[in-house]
Amino acid sequence: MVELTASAPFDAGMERTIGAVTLRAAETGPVTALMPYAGQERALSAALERAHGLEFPAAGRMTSAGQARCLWSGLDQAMLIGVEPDPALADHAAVVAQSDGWAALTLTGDAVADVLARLVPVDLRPAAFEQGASIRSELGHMMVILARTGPQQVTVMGFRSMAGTLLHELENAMTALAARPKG
Amino acid sequence: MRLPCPLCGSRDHREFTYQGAAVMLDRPAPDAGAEAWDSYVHLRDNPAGATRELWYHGAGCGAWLVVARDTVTHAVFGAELARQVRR
Amino acid sequence: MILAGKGRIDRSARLDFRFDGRALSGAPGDTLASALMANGVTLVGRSFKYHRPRGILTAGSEEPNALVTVGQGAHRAPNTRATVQELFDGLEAVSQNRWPSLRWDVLAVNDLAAPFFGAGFYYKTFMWPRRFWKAVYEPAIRRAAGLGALDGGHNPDRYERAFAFCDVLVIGGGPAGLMAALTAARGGADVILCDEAPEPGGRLRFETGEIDGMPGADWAAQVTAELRTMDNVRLMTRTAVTGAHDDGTYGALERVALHLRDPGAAPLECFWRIVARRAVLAAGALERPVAFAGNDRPGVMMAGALRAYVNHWGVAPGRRVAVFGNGDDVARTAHDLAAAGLEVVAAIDSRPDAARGGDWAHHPGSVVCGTAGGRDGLEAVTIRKPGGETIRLACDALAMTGGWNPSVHLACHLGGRPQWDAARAAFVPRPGMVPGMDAVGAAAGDFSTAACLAGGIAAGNAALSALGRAAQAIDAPAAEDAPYAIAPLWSVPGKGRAWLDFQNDVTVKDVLLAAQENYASVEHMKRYTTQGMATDQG
Amino acid sequence: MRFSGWQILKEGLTGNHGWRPHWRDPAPKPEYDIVIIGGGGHGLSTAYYLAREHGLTNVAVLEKGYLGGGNVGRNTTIVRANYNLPGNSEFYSHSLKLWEGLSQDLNYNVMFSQRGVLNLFHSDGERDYAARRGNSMAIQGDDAVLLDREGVRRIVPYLDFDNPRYPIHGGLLHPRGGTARHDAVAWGLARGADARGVDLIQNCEVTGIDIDRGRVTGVQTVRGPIRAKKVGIVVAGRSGQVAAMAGLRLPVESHILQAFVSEGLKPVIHHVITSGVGHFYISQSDKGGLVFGGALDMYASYAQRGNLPGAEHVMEAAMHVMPMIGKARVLRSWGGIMDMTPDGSPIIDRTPVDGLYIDCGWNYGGFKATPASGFAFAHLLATDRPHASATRFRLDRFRTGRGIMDEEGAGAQHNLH
Repeated sequence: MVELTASAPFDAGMERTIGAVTLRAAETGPVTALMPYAGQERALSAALERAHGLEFPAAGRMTSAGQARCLWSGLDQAMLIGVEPDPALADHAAVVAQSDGWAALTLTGDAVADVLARLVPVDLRPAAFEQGASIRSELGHMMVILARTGPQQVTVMGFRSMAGTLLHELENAMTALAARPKG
Repeated sequence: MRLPCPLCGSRDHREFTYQGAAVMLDRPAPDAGAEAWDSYVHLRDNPAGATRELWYHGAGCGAWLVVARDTVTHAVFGAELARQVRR
Repeated sequence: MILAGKGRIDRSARLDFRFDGRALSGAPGDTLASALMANGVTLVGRSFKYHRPRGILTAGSEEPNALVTVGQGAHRAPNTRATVQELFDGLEAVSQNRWPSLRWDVLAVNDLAAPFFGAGFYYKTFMWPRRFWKAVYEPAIRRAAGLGALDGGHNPDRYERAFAFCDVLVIGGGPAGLMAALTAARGGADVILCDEAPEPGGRLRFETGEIDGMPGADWAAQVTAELRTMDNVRLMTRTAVTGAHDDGTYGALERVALHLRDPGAAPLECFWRIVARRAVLAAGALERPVAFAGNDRPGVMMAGALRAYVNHWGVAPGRRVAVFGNGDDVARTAHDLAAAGLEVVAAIDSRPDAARGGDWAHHPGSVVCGTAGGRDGLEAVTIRKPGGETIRLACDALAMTGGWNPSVHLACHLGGRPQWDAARAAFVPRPGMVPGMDAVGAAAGDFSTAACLAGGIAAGNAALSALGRAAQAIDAPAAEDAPYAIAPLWSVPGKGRAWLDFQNDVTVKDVLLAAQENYASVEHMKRYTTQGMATDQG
Repeated sequence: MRFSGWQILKEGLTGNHGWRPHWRDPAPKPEYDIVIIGGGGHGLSTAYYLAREHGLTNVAVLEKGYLGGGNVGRNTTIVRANYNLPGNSEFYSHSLKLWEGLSQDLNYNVMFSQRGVLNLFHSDGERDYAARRGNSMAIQGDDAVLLDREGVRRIVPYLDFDNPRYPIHGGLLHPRGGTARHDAVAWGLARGADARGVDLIQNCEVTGIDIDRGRVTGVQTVRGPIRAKKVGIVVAGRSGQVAAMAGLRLPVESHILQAFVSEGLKPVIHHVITSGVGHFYISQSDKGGLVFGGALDMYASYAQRGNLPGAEHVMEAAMHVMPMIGKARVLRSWGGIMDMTPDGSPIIDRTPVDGLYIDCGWNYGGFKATPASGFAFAHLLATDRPHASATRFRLDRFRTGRGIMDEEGAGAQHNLH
């Protein structure tokens, strides 16, 4: 039987600093889509609370507890990240393992918003995209989840199959921004 | 244009896909007859003015929306989740 | 020529550049146009249809004549406005639409055949024999088309797009825009101020008037400095707002590195999509030419442009200058030119009651009805006095002013039509043409500096209150508040061709011919004559 | 007055005082045999061919704005006969033949330029389709040449043949296709119709259609009622509203198609070049502007203007296919209103109201049809029988399912063409 070797979307420990932004490969741990069945939203949230200590997030929000985070990712959908899902969640929601489907990066630094402004058509000013926000939009032509994970830090999750393009787009934007004439 | 997604807030229409007049939600019964089905599939009021349309927020939350809009001024009056419009 | 000791740029440092292979030099802060003027270059291009010699007409992005190709190989950019291109060391520019050279252009022969090349002549001929259209006529027409040329190679340069969001977008950083931005910013709104120039200030950079007792340019620099310190303000210079789209979305083109010899990894330009809850249109106004015979000759310039070259850049197209127009800008221009040490040979004002503005030859109730000179420029103008007698006056340059047109373009992008204001003899925006956008200052037809400043404060406060924020009590700075005195003067009757649209080579005769042939609807007129369809929009 | 080089010479030498109006501005008469609603390209063409082919001159064209102000004044001027399906093939083939004699016929140079239309393909699958389409064209009697990559490179070397997104595998060249000066087409047809006695009435908006016992009797206008034995609706972009005046619902949804023109440049593009998958097409006008466009804005609109995402999509495609265009500046953009039908093909037919006829549904391709549409509609109005070139453009084909001409095989969808 063929031995399959898992390969990460980015080189382990990848880190690039260009101008005022540092780009790092993010370790997500397990990624699980939770899609509550009709009428089961509250029950799912309660089950999440019991099992992992966090609630099912409201639209545009993220919840977290310890290693576990739950990122809203669309209509009736959130991504549970960092922990293996408790089997009891499946009583209230479709629970789908997606660990191999996603690639995540974090952007840190003063110019994070300026870099993302090159690629994402959404208002990412602090008042509109505050700490704890998790939104869905496009980055270039790719669909992504964007989560504000720190005052000057944003986590970007894109599809695993597009990881190279995601990295390329971000590096391109960072390079062009850093090369701008000052003043 | 910007569409007010009930879940994601105000977003550029580049994130959405237009589908057509919201009459598509009122599917005739299978035995409603050729006239009703012709009307449903092919004929359109095509108003120059206020209209209601289906848009899909494909690069956002993935919801189908019913958007109220003016086809002459491009003014957008509001948007609701299509599943709530259809009960 | 350089006016020693005049102007606001420092000419002690030197930048080398080339025009049509000729080695020339200018100074930091020069545009290519001001640098050419500093070097005494008057002939910079050939016109589209008649290959007429053309010089610099304006000092801004509205320039119809001074279009050149900048750069080399696949980097080269045709139809670059010399009046916008900032000078850098090593810049290479060449003139366009001429062969074999700018001075000796074979197709200048077209000018002699002008009576046969009136509006729409090509619709009436070139039909026989049928196969000649493809084999002979069209290839000949096509060879004559266009101004600059693309290189044909793949464009190797880097460009960028970006999104921005704000509470208030201020379009234009003249006195009205600066005050609107300052007011809105002090009220706590997120403000973006876009100005197409390298520094805000608008006309304040080019005029001699004072604000609060200091030169207008210094006042603009001071307000700009204050705006730069504010976290809620983004100042976007070299950025022209190009489009008003639905729901408060605006397109804007930023010239990021077009003023640099080596942009490195920086984009040459960035196209911004700016989403604003409110917008203030403070785009100023454009000066109108007067249509008189030979008004396209090199050396004939817009009066406001000439003031800009003298006051800001310290250069002039000649020593002896005449001024012609229909309003108080005639005296203002003559005053500035005289103060810079130029000889004002005549101030020609079409208004019979025009006041004498200073110590120069004063010709009230008179018009310029002709120009004379060679391809390198103006040698004399002919003045028609009120009684009908004409006098010929030797001069190197003529400043003309036909009044000002508010820059209403963005206000019209959603299909709204501006309204005619007879007192100002111009179209002004109507309220609500673009939802959420207010026009202010010269863009709204308020031409005095004081009215621009007050209007800017009012627009800033209107934006604040629309955003649910408290209005700011800001006193308008003290400034000139002269009434806008003008008597309409669209064209000077007489023999010879008078240009209405310099870039598309459309004359008064073309428009009259179109009307004669019943292309009377303004759209028919425009399309039949191509009047107003070039980059300068006529 | 007949236009000619001699006339230009004579007038030029005598001060150009002799040129006469190209059309009159008549007051509307109380009654006409035929009233045509819409003074755009197709309406003027209908009037011209009614007079020329059928001798019917007691005809009025009612235009709410100025002549030629509809889509004939807001397009990208492309003329071609490269259709694949019976119904469309013979119609556009006929249209191209009319184009080839139009300037001489009208005595007005519409600058029809047969510079060749080159459809690029970017994959093997697309090549197969191009070959099939070329064969259909040849069978119809039109011309088509299948070019491989090197063949394309020889005539348009400036394209990016190795673009990772749209690599160029070859192209289908249609040498007789090309462009025409769009405004001149409207003006030449107007002059031709006027000279034959047709009344062209501008600033005359139709506000109602009078129907008595199932038969049309005339129209109401802002300049008063006008009686008519027959009424033809030719108002692309407002088809739904005018048809609604007669109580009709149409299989039409109106969309925006943006287009752009660059500043004047020396001749560099000598063909019409299109990239279907890239949503990009371009030609260079005789004046020097690069005229280009792409896909619909993809939402219903009557605003005659596009939005930024649509414009950006076109510019992106342009940079992929033809990277030199990055050094050209956009001078102007505009938007036409497209009558989108579920199969992407037009309608020229009687309506359920006696004496009321309609010509609509030209999707994004009405310009090239201008002569043939008017020719066929005039034939229908004059004889009550469809012209042989336009027998399949039936209003009821979606209900009956017979004769649908879906060139793209996309199925009934108003916005997928």
